[in-house]
Amino acid sequence: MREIEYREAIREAIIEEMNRDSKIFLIGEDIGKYGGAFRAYKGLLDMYGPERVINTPISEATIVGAGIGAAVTGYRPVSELMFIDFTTLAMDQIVNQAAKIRYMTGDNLRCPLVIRTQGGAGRGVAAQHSQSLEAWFYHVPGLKVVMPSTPYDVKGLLKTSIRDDNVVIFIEHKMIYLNKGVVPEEEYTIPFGVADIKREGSDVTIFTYSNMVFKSLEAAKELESEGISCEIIDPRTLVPLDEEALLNSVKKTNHLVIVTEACERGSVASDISAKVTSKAFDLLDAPVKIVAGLNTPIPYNSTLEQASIPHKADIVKAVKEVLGK
Amino acid sequence: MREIEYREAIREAIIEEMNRDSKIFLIGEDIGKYGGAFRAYKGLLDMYGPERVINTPISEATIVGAGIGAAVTGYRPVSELMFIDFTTLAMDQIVNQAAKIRYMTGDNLRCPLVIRTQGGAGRGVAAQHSQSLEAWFYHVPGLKVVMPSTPYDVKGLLKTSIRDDNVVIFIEHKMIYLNKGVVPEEEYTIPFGVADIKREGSDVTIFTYSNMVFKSLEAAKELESEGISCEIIDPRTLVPLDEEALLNSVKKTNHLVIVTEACERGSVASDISAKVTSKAFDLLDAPVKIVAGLNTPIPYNSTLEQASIPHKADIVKAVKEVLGK
Amino acid sequence: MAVLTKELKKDLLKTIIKIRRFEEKTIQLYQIAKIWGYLHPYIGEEAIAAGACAAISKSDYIISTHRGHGHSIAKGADLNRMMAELLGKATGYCKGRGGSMHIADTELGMLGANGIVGGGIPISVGAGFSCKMEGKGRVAVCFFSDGATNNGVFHEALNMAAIFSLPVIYLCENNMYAISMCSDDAIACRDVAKRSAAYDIPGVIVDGTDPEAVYNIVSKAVQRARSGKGPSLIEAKTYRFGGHHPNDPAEYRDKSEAEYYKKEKDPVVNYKAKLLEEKVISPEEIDGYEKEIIQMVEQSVKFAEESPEPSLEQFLEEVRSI
Amino acid sequence: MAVLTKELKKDLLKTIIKIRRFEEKTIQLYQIAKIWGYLHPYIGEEAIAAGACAAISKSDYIISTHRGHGHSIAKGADLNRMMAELLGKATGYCKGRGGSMHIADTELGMLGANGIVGGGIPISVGAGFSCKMEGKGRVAVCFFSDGATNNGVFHEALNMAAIFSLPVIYLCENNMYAISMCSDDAIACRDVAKRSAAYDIPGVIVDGTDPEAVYNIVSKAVQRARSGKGPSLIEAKTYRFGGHHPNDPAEYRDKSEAEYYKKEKDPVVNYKAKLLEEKVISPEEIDGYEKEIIQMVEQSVKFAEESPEPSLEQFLEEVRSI
Ligand SMILES: Cc1ncc(C[n+]2csc(CCOP(=O)(O)OP(=O)(O)O)c2C)c(N)n1
Ligand SMILES: Cc1ncc(C[n+]2csc(CCOP(=O)(O)OP(=O)(O)O)c2C)c(N)n1
Ligand SMILES: [Mg+2]
Ligand SMILES: [Mg+2]
Repeated sequence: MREIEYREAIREAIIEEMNRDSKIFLIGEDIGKYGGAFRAYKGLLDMYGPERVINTPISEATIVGAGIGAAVTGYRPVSELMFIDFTTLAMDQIVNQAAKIRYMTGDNLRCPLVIRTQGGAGRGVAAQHSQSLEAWFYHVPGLKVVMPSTPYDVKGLLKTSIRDDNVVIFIEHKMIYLNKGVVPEEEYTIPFGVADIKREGSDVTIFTYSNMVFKSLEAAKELESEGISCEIIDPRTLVPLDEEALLNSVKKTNHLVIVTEACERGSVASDISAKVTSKAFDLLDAPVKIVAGLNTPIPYNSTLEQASIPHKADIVKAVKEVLGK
Repeated sequence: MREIEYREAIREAIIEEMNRDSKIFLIGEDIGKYGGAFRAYKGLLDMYGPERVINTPISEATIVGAGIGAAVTGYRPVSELMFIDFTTLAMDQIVNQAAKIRYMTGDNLRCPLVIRTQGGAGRGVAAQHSQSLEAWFYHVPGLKVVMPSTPYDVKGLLKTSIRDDNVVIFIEHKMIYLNKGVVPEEEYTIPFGVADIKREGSDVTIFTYSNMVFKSLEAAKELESEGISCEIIDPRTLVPLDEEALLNSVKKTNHLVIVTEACERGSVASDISAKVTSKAFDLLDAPVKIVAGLNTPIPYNSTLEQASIPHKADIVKAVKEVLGK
Repeated sequence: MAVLTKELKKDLLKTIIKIRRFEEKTIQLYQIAKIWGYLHPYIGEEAIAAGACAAISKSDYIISTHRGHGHSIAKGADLNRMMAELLGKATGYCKGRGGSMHIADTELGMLGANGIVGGGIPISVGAGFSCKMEGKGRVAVCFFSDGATNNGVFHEALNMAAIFSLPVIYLCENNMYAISMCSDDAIACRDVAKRSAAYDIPGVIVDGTDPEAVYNIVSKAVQRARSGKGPSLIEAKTYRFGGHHPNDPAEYRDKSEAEYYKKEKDPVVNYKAKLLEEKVISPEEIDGYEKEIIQMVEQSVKFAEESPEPSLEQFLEEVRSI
Repeated sequence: MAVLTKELKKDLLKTIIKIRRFEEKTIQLYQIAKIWGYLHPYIGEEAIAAGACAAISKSDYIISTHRGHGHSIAKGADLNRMMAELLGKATGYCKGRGGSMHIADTELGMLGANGIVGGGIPISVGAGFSCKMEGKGRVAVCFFSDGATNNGVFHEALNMAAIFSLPVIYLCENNMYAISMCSDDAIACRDVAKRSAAYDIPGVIVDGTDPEAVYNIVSKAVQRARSGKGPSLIEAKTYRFGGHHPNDPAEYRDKSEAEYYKKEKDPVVNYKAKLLEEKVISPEEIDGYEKEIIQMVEQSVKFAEESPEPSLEQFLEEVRSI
């Protein structure tokens, strides 16, 4: 089957959806001729014109607000915030307005809005361009949180996000736009709340998402050579969360390692750890182990930057620890 | 000893500190003649004049930004955001600027800034004025997070916050401004990272903060009559966190209930649960139990609002469950 | 532009009275704690909502604020459902979940009151895009008061509406205060209308206590918007008769100031007098209006009180799906 | 106002050349990946930083942007420590933790470059309060480019600076682009200076490629600020000679446009020519400057390359204390 880049899969999803439904439009900074900071929208301005590919000034709050206003009046906007770090400028619109509007109005207004953004470290872009902030959105009722790792997942989930009647925070990772992966030519969507087993195994469950899926796969490969079999569960959507898949895996392996790039304190990993421990205390042969980013603003220097986020070796170590090896 | 209101304790702390150090000033909305939305600054404009009690337009981002700019140039501002819900308008300044500036500049700029705000439900002010958002700040390296429950704590901790050389998010609770409590006449401060045992006990540890301390105390009283002895640990500061006090208590009781008003998903409670479980797995006779807010925007209707946050009965129930009773 | 027919004038008066009597009732109910949380009465500002909503049609949109009852009523909201919402009942516009600060209704084109000062302004941009894309000449009126013009989103939104020529009318109800902060102290250029220069759009001042003046000026802006020429900024000068909310004695402002406005600039009193003088209406007709409206308001309270509380089970059920 | 002495003119020229040569070197180093992350060269805009920083003194503050090297250099930064920062070394201004977008130094009065467009503007308000409270006539110059004026904080900050008469000079370097977005498409009123009307402060336009013009106009604003009359907004028209960053071919703009500016509006070329014509300086002196500066820049690279990496242990140690 054909392999395409992650960013190309995004573009395909957008094109298929925009062709299907004329109510869908794109809004954000440098998404016109420039094609978006990571070039996922290359050529779309020419295809759909400036009415449906709206290139805005640097006004993050209003990029989201415009999405809300259009969504509650019948359109299906995809608002783009170039970096997740810039969601800080739009938090009122995201959290107080978008997330609550349907609920707070007793379902009187619906807000089918996708907020596309990307995060993560690894490119030397320092403290204000490298954050992993999914935990914030995960904590806000009314937001769905999607974090696809592969080209296949990003395409199928972006289509589902656009079709969803609620607010979706769609978080990509800056290190994987050029990753290639199998994506069928035929149309498909991926339902929310269905985890994907990225690798089957029997000794330990590694629960991870976004770019850390790949570091975990590397670790699993290394561990395999030492006779340790890892099962890698990628939830793909953090809200809704496929707890069942996770618990089923833990039932099998009795060991859980959670890997996230975000700062450990107050992370989604902690929350999942707490959930599993409370629901499957007796299934666990050892306490859940979390591999997470350090509790620091991401430094510019490459050595320090790399030291701030998890790597294969950290995951290997954690797996061994959890297995008592 | 004399008892004073929580808001009066805040006022005393401010007055003592402003008298001590002329570099301290206050900035925020309606803090002039109006004396602040909860009247904690009553009379301060007359005492210190408009140069040190700066009444601003509705510009939350700039209220924080002004604090940062003054802090890095030698002043010690206390920026007020009337509701924690409005921090959403200032997240770039709080998270990308204030929290990171010292670290990201290699200690070249220091930012002794206090951001005072309040949160919580219970007054029928609905979804945009009732949130508990401490988990966000807890997740951001570079921020200290203080959440005092009693008049004694709020006074001592506000003084410490003002003297600290870092950025402190100081979160009060709207339901406790009129609570009275013992506050000595003599000056005192309370160090960060030192939990307070609000009640000693031996069967179960209840870890809780802010307004939930009082609901937990009520629950403990009820449970006492049934022969269950609860120890209530109030961390007072979430960052830094007094893990030792918590672990010591758990060592004694072997049971832990964590109570928070915030939505459970991605809450500080989850994080603490994960921490304790990983560090004291063998000390726990049962999985940690979390009593938290429901995963919903806070509704206006009083019955629904109350149903969204924990009460005595929920805590009693959780304690019994964790003890297997 | 639509002309000010007698009918229209009478409608304006009716709307103004309706808002006033409704608000008076909500304050009463607030004082006996049947309404709670925050309540921000629109008393003194009725002419703006009345004039502006008369200048648009049912299918147009409005975006409102924390002080939003008047906007909803003028846009045609059902008093029963409004009052039920204020009492937190299942029959309210938001099923009792929103309360005063969150009334919204798709049918009505009312895109939401807002607890966040300025929070609706960016949303108006999206409504504007929607109207423009749809291409049917629909417009949106975005209400806000003086305080909101200092929130950065005001600036972002007006700029964006301007560069994309969106059909949005920005209507600032300058009631001189944002809680205790006097607008002259908060707004560097004092007249909000002057801020239009930053967006190269029309910026005009109107007497916000005169419904006809508001109607006329909004009509012009609506015409401009419908013909694709983009947004306008209108500053309606008005006054908040009471405190910020019913429990605010407003000690930060001069008593004589409030007295002046209440005496000289009451839209209910003045517009009644004007229509009487113009002989558009008779004292008896006015009495009729008053009676009818007071009955409607009383009926709304009855409706609200007799309405069921929202179901706790349903709430808990729905929470699971969020 | 300070007069433009020969010395001052020569200093301006030196600063302009220094910035240009430093930036050319950083681009080279970026292309061989010795500098990485984001790099936003200031080439074409040198006259603004040079002119503005010459108009203030060492004890005054500046607030900078993601395109901030020129501001730091003009304020007197040490090229060695700057280059070391860009190479991520322990001897850099931020010990290698900040990189190009976060250079800051208390001693220098440089309150920070910024990765967030507009992120420094609210901070300038605090610097302004600080200067005002201190009462010693200190001022702050806040640099930003056209794109930042559409971020809501621009509006909030200028309004607040205006109502409190803070001694801040808002200096917009309108280089016609925000990444790919042309300022004429993004700013509804086109001239940023017009936005001053919203804050009732002076708003003036100056040729940002002419260091003397910038010097003169900033000096006036500084005088105004020092005498307690409050902020000013200055729009310096300039041009970003290259792409947004070294890897951006800038295909979204007309080649001829860039060629025009490079040919007609190069501050280095033009100011050299002017001073030669005015006989303020000789060709030999200019050669001398160039040599000296090129050597400084080379020296800074040497210094940076020979400097140690930040210690990983120390980093991990410090992380524990955050
Ligand atoms: C962003 C934000 N900041 C502060 C508040 C608290 N607050 C509620 S109403 C109000 C004053 C609003 O003034 P204005 O916009 O003039 O509206 P008015 O009350 O006069 O109708 C304030 C500060 C808020 N709700 N939202
Ligand atoms: C708030 C924010 N939005 C978007 C970006 C991404 N970005 C970086 S530079 C830039 C353009 C900035 O334009 P301008 O302010 O004109 O500065 P210039 O690059 O021209 O110096 C953008 C959009 C950012 N860093 N911060
Ligand atoms: Mg007002
Ligand atoms: Mg620019």
